Amino acid sequence: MSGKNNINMSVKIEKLKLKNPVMTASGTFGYGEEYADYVDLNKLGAVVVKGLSLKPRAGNPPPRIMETTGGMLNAVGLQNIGVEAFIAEKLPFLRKFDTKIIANIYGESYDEYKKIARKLDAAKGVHALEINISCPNVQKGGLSFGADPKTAAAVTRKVKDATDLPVIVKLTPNVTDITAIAIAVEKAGADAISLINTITGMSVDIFTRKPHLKNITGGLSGPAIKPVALRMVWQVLQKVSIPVIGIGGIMNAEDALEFLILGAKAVQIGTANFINPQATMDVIAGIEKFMQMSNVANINKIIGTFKP
Amino acid sequence: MSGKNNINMSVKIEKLKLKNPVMTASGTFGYGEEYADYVDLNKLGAVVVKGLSLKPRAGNPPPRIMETTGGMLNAVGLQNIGVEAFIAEKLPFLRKFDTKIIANIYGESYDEYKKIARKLDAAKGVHALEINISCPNVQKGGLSFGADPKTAAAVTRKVKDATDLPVIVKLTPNVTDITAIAIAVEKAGADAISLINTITGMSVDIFTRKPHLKNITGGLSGPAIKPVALRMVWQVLQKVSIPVIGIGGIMNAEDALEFLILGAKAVQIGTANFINPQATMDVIAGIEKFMQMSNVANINKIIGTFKP
Amino acid sequence: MAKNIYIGEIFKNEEIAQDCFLMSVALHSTFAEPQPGQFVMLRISGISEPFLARPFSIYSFQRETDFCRIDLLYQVVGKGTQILAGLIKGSQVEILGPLGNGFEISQSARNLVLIAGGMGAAPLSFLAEYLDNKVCSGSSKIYFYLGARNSETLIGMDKINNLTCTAVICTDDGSLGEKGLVTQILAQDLKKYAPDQTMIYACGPKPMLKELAKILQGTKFKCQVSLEERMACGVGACLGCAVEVKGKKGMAAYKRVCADGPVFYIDEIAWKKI
Amino acid sequence: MAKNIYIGEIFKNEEIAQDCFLMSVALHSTFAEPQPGQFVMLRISGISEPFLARPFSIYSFQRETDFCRIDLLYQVVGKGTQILAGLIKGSQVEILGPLGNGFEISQSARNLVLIAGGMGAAPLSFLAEYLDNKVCSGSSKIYFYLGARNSETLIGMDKINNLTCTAVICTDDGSLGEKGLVTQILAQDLKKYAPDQTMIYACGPKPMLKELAKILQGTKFKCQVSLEERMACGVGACLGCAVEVKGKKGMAAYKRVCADGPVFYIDEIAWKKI
Ligand SMILES: Cc1cc2nc3c(=O)[nH]c(=O)nc-3n(C[C@H](O)[C@H](O)[C@H](O)COP(=O)(O)OP(=O)(O)OC[C@H]3O[C@@H](n4cnc5c(N)ncnc54)[C@H](O)[C@@H]3O)c2cc1C
Ligand SMILES: Cc1cc2nc3c(=O)[nH]c(=O)nc-3n(C[C@H](O)[C@H](O)[C@H](O)COP(=O)(O)OP(=O)(O)OC[C@H]3O[C@@H](n4cnc5c(N)ncnc54)[C@H](O)[C@@H]3O)c2cc1C
Ligand SMILES: Cc1cc2nc3c(=O)[nH]c(=O)nc-3n(C[C@H](O)[C@H](O)[C@H](O)COP(=O)(O)O)c2cc1C
Ligand SMILES: Cc1cc2nc3c(=O)[nH]c(=O)nc-3n(C[C@H](O)[C@H](O)[C@H](O)COP(=O)(O)O)c2cc1C
Ligand code: FES
Ligand code: FES
Repeated sequence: MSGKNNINMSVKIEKLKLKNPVMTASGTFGYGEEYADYVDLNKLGAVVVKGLSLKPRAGNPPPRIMETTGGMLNAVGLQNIGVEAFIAEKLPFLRKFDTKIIANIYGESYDEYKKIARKLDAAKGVHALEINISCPNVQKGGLSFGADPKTAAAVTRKVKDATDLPVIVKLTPNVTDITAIAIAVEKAGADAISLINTITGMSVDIFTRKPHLKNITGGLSGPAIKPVALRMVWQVLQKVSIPVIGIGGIMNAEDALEFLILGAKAVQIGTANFINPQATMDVIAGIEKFMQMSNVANINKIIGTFKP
Repeated sequence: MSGKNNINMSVKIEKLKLKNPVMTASGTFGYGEEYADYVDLNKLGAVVVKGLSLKPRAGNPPPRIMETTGGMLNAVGLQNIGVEAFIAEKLPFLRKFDTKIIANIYGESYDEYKKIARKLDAAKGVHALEINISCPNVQKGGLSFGADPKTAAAVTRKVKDATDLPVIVKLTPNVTDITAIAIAVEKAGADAISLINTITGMSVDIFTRKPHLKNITGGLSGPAIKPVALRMVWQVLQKVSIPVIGIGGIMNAEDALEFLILGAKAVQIGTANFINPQATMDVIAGIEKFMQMSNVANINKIIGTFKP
Repeated sequence: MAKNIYIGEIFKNEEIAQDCFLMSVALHSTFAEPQPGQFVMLRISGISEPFLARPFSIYSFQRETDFCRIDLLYQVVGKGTQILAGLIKGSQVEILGPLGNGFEISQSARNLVLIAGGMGAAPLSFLAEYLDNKVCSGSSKIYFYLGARNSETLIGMDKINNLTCTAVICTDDGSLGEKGLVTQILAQDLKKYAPDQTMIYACGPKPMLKELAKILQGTKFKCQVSLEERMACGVGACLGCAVEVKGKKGMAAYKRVCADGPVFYIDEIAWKKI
Repeated sequence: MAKNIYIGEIFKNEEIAQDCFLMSVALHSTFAEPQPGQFVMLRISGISEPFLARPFSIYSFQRETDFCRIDLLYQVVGKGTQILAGLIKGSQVEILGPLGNGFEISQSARNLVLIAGGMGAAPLSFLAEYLDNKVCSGSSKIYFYLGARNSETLIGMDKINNLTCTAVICTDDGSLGEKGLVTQILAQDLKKYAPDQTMIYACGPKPMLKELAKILQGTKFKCQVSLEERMACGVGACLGCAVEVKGKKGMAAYKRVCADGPVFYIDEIAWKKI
């Protein structure tokens, strides 16, 4: 991408240098291989893999997904093969590509987070960790780690202590004040913040009187949530100085540019992959076109040009 | 509606008896008169009027609205004619109809809430108050009253003390734990709870690099937020025993039935009025049809039939 | 309780100038007679994108034996109009209207001066037609200033050619008619008209109307302008379409373009804030 | 990196039985040859409702000189299929596929027993055609059990009539063929087939497949079933389309219908949980 027409799309998230600001969002791109037939992974800024836990997890019973207006609900329940199987079975494939690999991780206790981080730190080919703090804190009665600045900061610190890899903390939008959480994780040493994870929602089958999801509630994603994601990214940008990665409802280059203009250093594409397996490629090409149209050669001259 | 085919759609929100569970949502139906040419107001369960403040308010500068996927952002800024002009100029018209009139109110201090409630209590023709606690608490540095169980409860108590009218407290969804707020206002004497108000969002014009709304952020409404509204209604229903009124993204009878099946005693139709001025009438007719199809003569046999 | 949404069927949707489409819609004959300056809210039936209806001025209205026909002129500027432009004959649209307050028709002014920039030609050519048919006598005359970026984007000529009026065409690049902004040309002509015997009607992009306000400031000319603002309801309920008017003691005050307008007297608007 | 979304043009979209439509789509000739049991994800181009693509089994596939044609049979059951049914000739759809693992073709079984309920006829009649053309010799024979609620909703007969197979038609109300559920009729016939010389292929509503699993439990019959589950990606990435399989030590374990299926051996599935 870069080079052609002198367009430079590379961005830096602290130590992490990306060839362009477009990543995949965790849980929407499998372990990379599922989309390798559709997307040239070499062209991506980074691949963020499905959330990894210490042990394999079976996930929730079906139905796990439901369409909503402009979005979808999912209650996959963090099904994954576990960090060890990931390192043994999935990482070798991913290492072959000239892109950054970001491992999304989550645990049910501080200890679990620490252990996963250590294992990935030791594995070759992982360039950064993204900590999912939206999941229930079993020690704290099931409230999510990300719902409270204190627990969010504590998880961040544990993971930072366990690894030298850059640590991105992924925030949940299901909070009263996103900036309090952002400030707390920045102070705890986060190298970057990504947001937003899904917003909790549900839907009801009026004929059977049952929830559409077996789990009753699920996470809402897709363009329906984009305005909320933009607002939270904007609020956080005003309060922290570490890089912010924008996520939520990005379907095309215009959507991605909204986040970049606000000041996000990079973006992640989630649900859009399901609608169009080449969404990431289309976003990269669209940003490049926009830069040409606007006569801007360096993406960093677009990032943060918002005029409130 | 009721009577025909022996279908009984009347519901009770404590002392407030409605001929059917369908109300208009505040701010989306003006003072009733704007839609009186399109809708037979007599057929509505209740009319909830645009939020009233103590003094008239000019509102925010334009642009105030923007379309998003499956929804819209608004930053009207609570423009209204003030409670006195409402009583003098709008209430006489509304009194002519055989429906319940619910005044939505908001203040920037406890004292303002109290004063507005007193004035409406003294006016003839208002059947209930709905308190909007999503607005900034000027005394508390601008955080919304509804963001904290303590301030939410305090507002509720002030208003309850100032009026004998049933008091519905309308909750903001921009919180970590909606049930904590719901429990607090129930304890503080709320007769019912309505939810949700809009979710804060924003959007960016990538060509001008400016926000689409002059106010930068605005409230997201419409079908995009329905899954979040359903989730919060469901969470609150498990924690309180006062009636709950469901609001958020209801476009048709099916949507309304999702809330009723969960256990909401009534629903409010907001943004849908803009898309279809007769949305309320269509929802009422659709619920009736559903009841006929399901062989249920009394709406209360539908309410709360959710099988989680 | 008489009013309702009308389901209309498109029987023409053609590009008549660059990025400018003429859409003809057949509606049930109970659709009320629109006044020049009134508008409709239009949505595509059955789909949720675009989500909100879009406002368009009425360009023409015709009663046929068992239906009526409404014509709209629209420019493709964003997502909604892009999707509209793709609609084929037979597609159904939902139409709410006629809405808003049209132009106040002056029965006495000798000079009826119409100024249209770009898509402003849509309501103003409807107005010109109306004035020509119903108002104009020997003593009152229509002067139509019509501006566009260039000859390719100029619209409204077909109607104007059939009217008894003095038409002044201006293009920014001089590719047709006079070269210059329509406001510049009008400013030069202004002295020809006696303020107390003249009514000015204007519609066009905000910068044009703002310029017009400047030109007319301090004069005694009466001028009605039709404004545009993003809308949700179109009927005065949402307060989304606010325009700032001159408030008391310098306080901000807003009116609703849809229900208080879209036509306003030009001196009512707080142009400095726009 | 070879795969892509294909833009297809609808050239037929007709109701062929009650609430059941046949859609023919023309695709670029590079579209890969599908195997019976594979499916496609289909969306309407350019609009955001329905939001997610919907999975449909391939009913027919034909290579023409400069394009290929794919046929789908679908039943209107909800919002997505309702909107699909309204599409007219010339509309564009986005097609991802062919996806998933089709039926494993038995080269040795003498009895190829196909059981289809309702829309299950779509993949199974494609399979029957394939078996008839490519596999069947004098020694192997196709037995096709086709069930439906009644004669109006029965589909797939046109294809079956052109094949060399023994067709057994059953309707719940007896309005055509035998009266009864297709599984009941099969259960009666089962003793006719030698388990080690038989391959059973089935597709239909969950209750039918569940019943079939019960009937075959304890027998030595090999049976492949094609399952359905709500899908988002169709390629194995979202983990949305989970089906519970028999896990180790009674632990829950899920497979992806899209990427691990949609065809599974019947004894792999945890029917008790379904
Ligand atoms: C009373 C009234 C009458 C109108 N008559 C006509 C007409 O006859 N012909 C015509 O082409 N257009 C007319 N407009 C403008 C028309 O409504 C907008 O161009 C249209 O809504 C844009 O929709 P979109 O989805 O394509 O653009 P969007 O993607 O929504 O926006 C594209 C650009 O258009 C601007 N815009 C959006 N909506 C409006 C609006 N309501 N008014 C002004 N600017 C807007 C946006 O700010 C943005 O810059 C009228 C507007 C009003 C209020
Ligand atoms: C591999 C596969 C092949 C299929 N082949 C065909 C086919 O050839 N013909 C055909 O008519 N249908 C087929 N289906 C089912 C088809 O995908 C659904 O009927 C369709 O997605 C419903 O969309 P809707 O928006 O109309 O329904 P919705 O409004 O989404 O739902 C209506 C009802 O259908 C159920 N449903 C929704 N999606 C699915 C799904 N993917 N699988 C099963 N039930 C679902 C819902 O739970 C609900 O009860 C197939 C499904 C799969 C997974
Ligand atoms: C099916 C699905 C699975 C997801 N799994 C994860 C996950 O394992 N870890 C995580 O941090 N986020 C997960 N997410 C959240 C996404 O990464 C992303 O934050 C969210 O979907 C919003 O972006 P979008 O609107 O572009 O999809 C998942 C989302 C979806 C739709
Ligand atoms: C334009 C607009 C103005 C609103 N004004 C108010 C208000 O004054 N007071 C209030 O409590 N809620 C207000 N709301 C929120 C609605 O009453 C409702 O809670 C919200 O829009 C969600 O419902 P909906 O998705 O059906 O629109 C407003 C919403 C909109 C769209
Ligand atoms: S568009 Fe709703 S008040 Fe004007
Ligand atoms: S549909 Fe996404 S994994 Fe099967």
